[in-house]
Amino acid sequence: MDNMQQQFLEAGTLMLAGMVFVFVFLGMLIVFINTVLAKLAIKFPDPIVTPPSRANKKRKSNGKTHGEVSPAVVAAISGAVKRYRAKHGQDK
Amino acid sequence: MDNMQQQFLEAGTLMLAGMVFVFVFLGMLIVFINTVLAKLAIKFPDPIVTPPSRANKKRKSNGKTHGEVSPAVVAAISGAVKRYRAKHGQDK
Amino acid sequence: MDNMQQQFLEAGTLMLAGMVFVFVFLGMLIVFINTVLAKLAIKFPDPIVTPPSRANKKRKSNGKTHGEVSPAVVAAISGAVKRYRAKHGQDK
Amino acid sequence: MDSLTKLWLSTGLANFEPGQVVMMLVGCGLLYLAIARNFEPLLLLPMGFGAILTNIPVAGFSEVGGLLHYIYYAGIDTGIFPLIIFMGVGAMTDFGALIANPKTLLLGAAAQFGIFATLFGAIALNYVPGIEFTLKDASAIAIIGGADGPTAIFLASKLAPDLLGAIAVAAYSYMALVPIIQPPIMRALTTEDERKIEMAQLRPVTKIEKIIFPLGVLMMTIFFLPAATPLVGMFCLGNLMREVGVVDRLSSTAQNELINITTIFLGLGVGSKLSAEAFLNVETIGILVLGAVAFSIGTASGVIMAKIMNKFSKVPINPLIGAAGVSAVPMAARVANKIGLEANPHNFLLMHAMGPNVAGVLGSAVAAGVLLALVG
Amino acid sequence: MDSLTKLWLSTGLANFEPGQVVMMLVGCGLLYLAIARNFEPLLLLPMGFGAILTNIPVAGFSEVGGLLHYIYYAGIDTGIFPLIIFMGVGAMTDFGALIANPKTLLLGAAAQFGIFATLFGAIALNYVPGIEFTLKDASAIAIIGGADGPTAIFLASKLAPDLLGAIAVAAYSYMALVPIIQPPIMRALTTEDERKIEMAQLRPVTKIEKIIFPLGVLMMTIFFLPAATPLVGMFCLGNLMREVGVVDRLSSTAQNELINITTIFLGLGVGSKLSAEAFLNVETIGILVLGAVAFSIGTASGVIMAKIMNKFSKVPINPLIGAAGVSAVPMAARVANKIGLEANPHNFLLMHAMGPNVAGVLGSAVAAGVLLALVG
Amino acid sequence: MDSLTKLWLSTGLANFEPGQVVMMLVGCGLLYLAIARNFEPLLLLPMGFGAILTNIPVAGFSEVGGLLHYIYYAGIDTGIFPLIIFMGVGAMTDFGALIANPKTLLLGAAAQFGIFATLFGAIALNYVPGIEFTLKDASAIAIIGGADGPTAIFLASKLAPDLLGAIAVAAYSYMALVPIIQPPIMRALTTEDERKIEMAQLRPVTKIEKIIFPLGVLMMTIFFLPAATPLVGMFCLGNLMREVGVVDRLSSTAQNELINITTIFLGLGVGSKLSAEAFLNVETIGILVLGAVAFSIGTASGVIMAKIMNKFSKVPINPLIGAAGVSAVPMAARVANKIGLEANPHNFLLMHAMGPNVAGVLGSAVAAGVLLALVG
Ligand code: NA
Ligand code: NA
Ligand code: NA
Repeated sequence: MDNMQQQFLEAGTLMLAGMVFVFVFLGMLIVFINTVLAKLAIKFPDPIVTPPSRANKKRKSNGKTHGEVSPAVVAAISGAVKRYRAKHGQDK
Repeated sequence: MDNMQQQFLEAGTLMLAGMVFVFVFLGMLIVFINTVLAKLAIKFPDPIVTPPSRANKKRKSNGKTHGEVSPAVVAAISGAVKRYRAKHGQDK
Repeated sequence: MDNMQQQFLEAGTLMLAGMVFVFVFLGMLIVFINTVLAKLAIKFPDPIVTPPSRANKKRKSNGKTHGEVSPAVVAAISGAVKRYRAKHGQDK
Repeated sequence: MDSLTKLWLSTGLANFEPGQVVMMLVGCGLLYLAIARNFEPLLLLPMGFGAILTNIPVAGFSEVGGLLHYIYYAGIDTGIFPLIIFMGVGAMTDFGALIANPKTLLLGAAAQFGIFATLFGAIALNYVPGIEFTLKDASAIAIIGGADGPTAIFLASKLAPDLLGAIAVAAYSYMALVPIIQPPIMRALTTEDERKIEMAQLRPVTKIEKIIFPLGVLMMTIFFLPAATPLVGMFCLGNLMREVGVVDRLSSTAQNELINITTIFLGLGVGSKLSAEAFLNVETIGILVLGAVAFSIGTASGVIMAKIMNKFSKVPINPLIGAAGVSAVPMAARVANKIGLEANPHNFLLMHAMGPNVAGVLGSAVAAGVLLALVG
Repeated sequence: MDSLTKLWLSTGLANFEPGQVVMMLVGCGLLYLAIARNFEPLLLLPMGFGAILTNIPVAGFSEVGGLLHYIYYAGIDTGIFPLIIFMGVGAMTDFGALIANPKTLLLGAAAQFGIFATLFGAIALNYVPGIEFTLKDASAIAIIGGADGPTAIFLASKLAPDLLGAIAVAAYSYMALVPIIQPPIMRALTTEDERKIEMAQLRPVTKIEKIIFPLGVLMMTIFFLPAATPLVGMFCLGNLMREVGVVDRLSSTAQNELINITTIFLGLGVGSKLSAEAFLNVETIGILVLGAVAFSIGTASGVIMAKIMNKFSKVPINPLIGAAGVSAVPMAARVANKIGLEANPHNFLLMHAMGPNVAGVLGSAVAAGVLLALVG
Repeated sequence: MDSLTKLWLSTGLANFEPGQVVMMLVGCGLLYLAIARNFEPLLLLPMGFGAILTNIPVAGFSEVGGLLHYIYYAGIDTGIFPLIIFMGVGAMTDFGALIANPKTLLLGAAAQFGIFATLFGAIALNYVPGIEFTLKDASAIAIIGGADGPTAIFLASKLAPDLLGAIAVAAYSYMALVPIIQPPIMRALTTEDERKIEMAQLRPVTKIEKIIFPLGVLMMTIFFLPAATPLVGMFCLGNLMREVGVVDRLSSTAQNELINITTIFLGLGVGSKLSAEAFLNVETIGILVLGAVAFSIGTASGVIMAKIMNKFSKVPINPLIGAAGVSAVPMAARVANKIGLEANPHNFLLMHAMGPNVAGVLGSAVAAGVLLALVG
């Protein structure tokens, strides 16, 4: 029994210390986000992605209408085809 | 020579025991398939895939005619493009 | 100091031996390429890829105009979709 | 005939011990949960399979020279597999929602009460005859409340390897049961009006914030809780690789092939700890009970914390998202979203719940570090 | 000058032993077979390369501290690599054709006679001076008749590691030679009319059958032959992952990246056993002869069994599919299909031959288990 | 309170040593270079992260039982990781440009003077108090001039493991700095007219040449420099897998998942050698200086060799491509191309510079072999 009491005491201290620590730690993370990250976000904003300009749009829609596909897509698909063949064309 | 005879005897026993065992084992698998699996197949038939109904077909062909591609395909292709770039755009 | 001289001597020998060796080695590779590989290239030329014949071209352009996609591409894309789903549809 | 006798004596039938049969059924049960009930199948399937293999008589899978022996000692005893998994999870985690609404970190903190309260419960169970949990055992069990598989496995492998099998089973099962365990608690602790609360749209988060965040988390862990740095460090490495944009091929491999390979072997290795001696005892029942308690308390404390914050916050906070603080990413966030939708069909809480959800991952890694530092 | 002398003494030219030169040529031969003749290139290319590396004087690839030494002892001596490969093969195997026509299991059983008959042959070869095969050696050699690479490597690494190189070379070479070895035997043992037999279309197999099948196989192996559970277990794990549909990312990794990575290292590691002492002796010739015999007997017994079954079966069975019982998936099934088409252009046997083909994989794993249990 | 004290004593803050703080800043510096400056991010990111982890007080990442300890001893001390990387690099390398214009091998040879000249420099630095480089150390440092990461790591792990961290940092940093280090040297040593020289189009190379080339390289290495066969052998294996066309799935895995997985762990493991004792001393400064010198000398000797060859060659050779002989594939080739374009907008040197570029990889592997044979 004495031993049990002892263990409960330890568990209680652990609970207290643990919860305090968890709150303090994650609380400091809040501070970190609200100060450091916030400042960084202002100082280094994401490059503004210009809303697709007419020219851009045109190129894109052109691409689609005329069946022209960007080389990257072609490469990706042909790569996928290659992978597919590599995987399925060779046995065991 | 005596030793050889001994070894042949052992090999013979091994052959007999082995072939009997293999046949019994795979034979029991036949029984397993014909009983357990057969029952399971009846009890849990595959969900019947309805032959592509008109509505379905329409949606699909619509999809194609109008150039609408399912988001998953878009995602997959754009993923493939990303993978492609990741692999080929960075050296060594 | 004496020790240093000794070390410089060793480093010098190493430099000499090393550079000689590197040049001899890569020089022999030149010979290898100019003799063995050159002969092999003549003896086993790459199969001549016939310039895409009319028939071929037609099939290809047909494929594109009619929206027929080769089964491999379909398989690759559907594989990509599957991979995509497998990767993104299941969590942690 | 001699050969046939020898063959017979080498069969499983001639060598089965009852415990092994039962444990194989447990393994089959895990397979059933994985396959038919879709309970965290990625881990429970190999784990269930490993449980079957390790209990095969004669085969010696988990003895010196056996496959599972190598897997366990190379990957789990060393802690390598859970850490690799954690790196992959980091590479899959988007902290955007958390950075956009950092207050939700408090929800992730509150939900860890499930862990620490369970410590008490585990000690209390020592009153039950047949159960004798040391403080180390209790800590390893309590971490189930963290609802995070690799963290639980890592901590258990360090503090109570004998209980590893049962703890992993409980952790993954309850993670899979989140949609069943959480809703009643969430409904009981909230009013209809609270569940209807709509939350303001989250601000966009810049790339630099996402890059610096894992580094900040790592630095704080280094300063205040080095014991947690294996877990947090590998998690942050994965997350950093994800966000920087210059090592996409590493990030992709960490999220896919590497985590898949490791998952197969982690599952098999954990399953190898499901031996009769280690699993078939009262303690396992205790662990299962405590796990459910831990999950419930964690859920409740998350919701209550969210209610309190909603009281004092200028912007409204739907208390349902507090339940996501237990982690179980992304299931718990989906549950919050679903219950929110039931109360108010225009109430999309998913993104808001992702904040506490990923906060819960950090929270339980921190809790694990505290336990390692104080008990380990 | 001293340096140049030291450099010369460190060259291969100054240190070559004749055996090493010969073994390098053997390695080049394997590369030739792999590259130019397309003989099982996935394994024979790294194996041939490993053979070259291990025979380089001075470099010490297979001595303590050398790359191949690590690979061999970590992956092959432990049995881990062949088991991972077997898991991947399981994840690639579709048992549908076998479940649809379970009688074909008997063909897979009959073809294992190639293994057990070769046991005899191996012992008989002890009459040849210079050859001394123990029963363990004989068993490891006989398994070549199983026409299954990972099984042969696994068994040889357990029973006769010294013969591993020669056995692996023979196993993979003959597997590649299936289209040359089998047809004459198949034609000699069948009549034109038999080869023309068309078989009934296979019934569709449900998902539940495909899921439960590997579990059933595993259970039976556990009950009756635990010694085979490492092989059969990993195979069934792979197959289960394939069929359940809830762990597709694990199944895909097992079938692709994981098996590829392991294949590279398995090949290198097996190649490291191709040293002059181990390979350049009469025993290797014996092994090569016995391997060919084993394949031929296996093919013949499969065909004969199919002829017998065709006699007694209500539905017609084309005896050609019996030859596929040796495994060598899917090459042997394709051979059966091709010879069937020659006799009857409407006779598509491929799917019907897949049944005995995958049955042969199970059959040889079972045979390996029997040998391990009785001889190991 | 006792618990809080224990918790405090377990914090990093209470245990930091100054050296650890500095080394963490070094790690952060590497991360900065990787992320913001795009300096070889694939290796410098995990390396910088590893440097941070290894210097965390209390956590014991690099002590027995720690993650980085296992990674280092399993993968780097054994040489396995750099060799796997080298296999992957081989599978990514196209020797077409080199085979089409074999004379460029001489450029790759000349650039290795950067390595051997630096040997001298390293010994000379022994005059500086606090620096004491043995010939082994000097060799490991000099290899930085080879501009090849895995080669440098492999050699350093064999000859001077204590310097591994600093050598890897220098090697990868200077490789990333190639576009800054090389151009002034190239401009200083060439005239405007020389830079304008256009080169004849390369002949097409047949498949058989590409297949036999790696085998020929391997054979010559075996004959003349077995000490280089681990590096050259694995490189040639990767290249052979790439070119044969029958093992594409192995080649693809070697180029992608396998090299990615290994890169993560290689980086972490190398980072683990960045401890304060090993890095914070005058020797590190010496290494950084020597590395820059080695790169510069290598670049210069490549250019000068090209100028000499241009004098004696019938077909014109642009001296700029000589600079690519240091390797640093493909960055150095791109630099040559860029400077060529500046002088003459129609002057596309990229393909011509790929010849000396890949020759440089072979050259530095050969140089590493010479050093291993004579000093190791
Ligand atoms: Na958690
Ligand atoms: Na077989
Ligand atoms: Na170089």
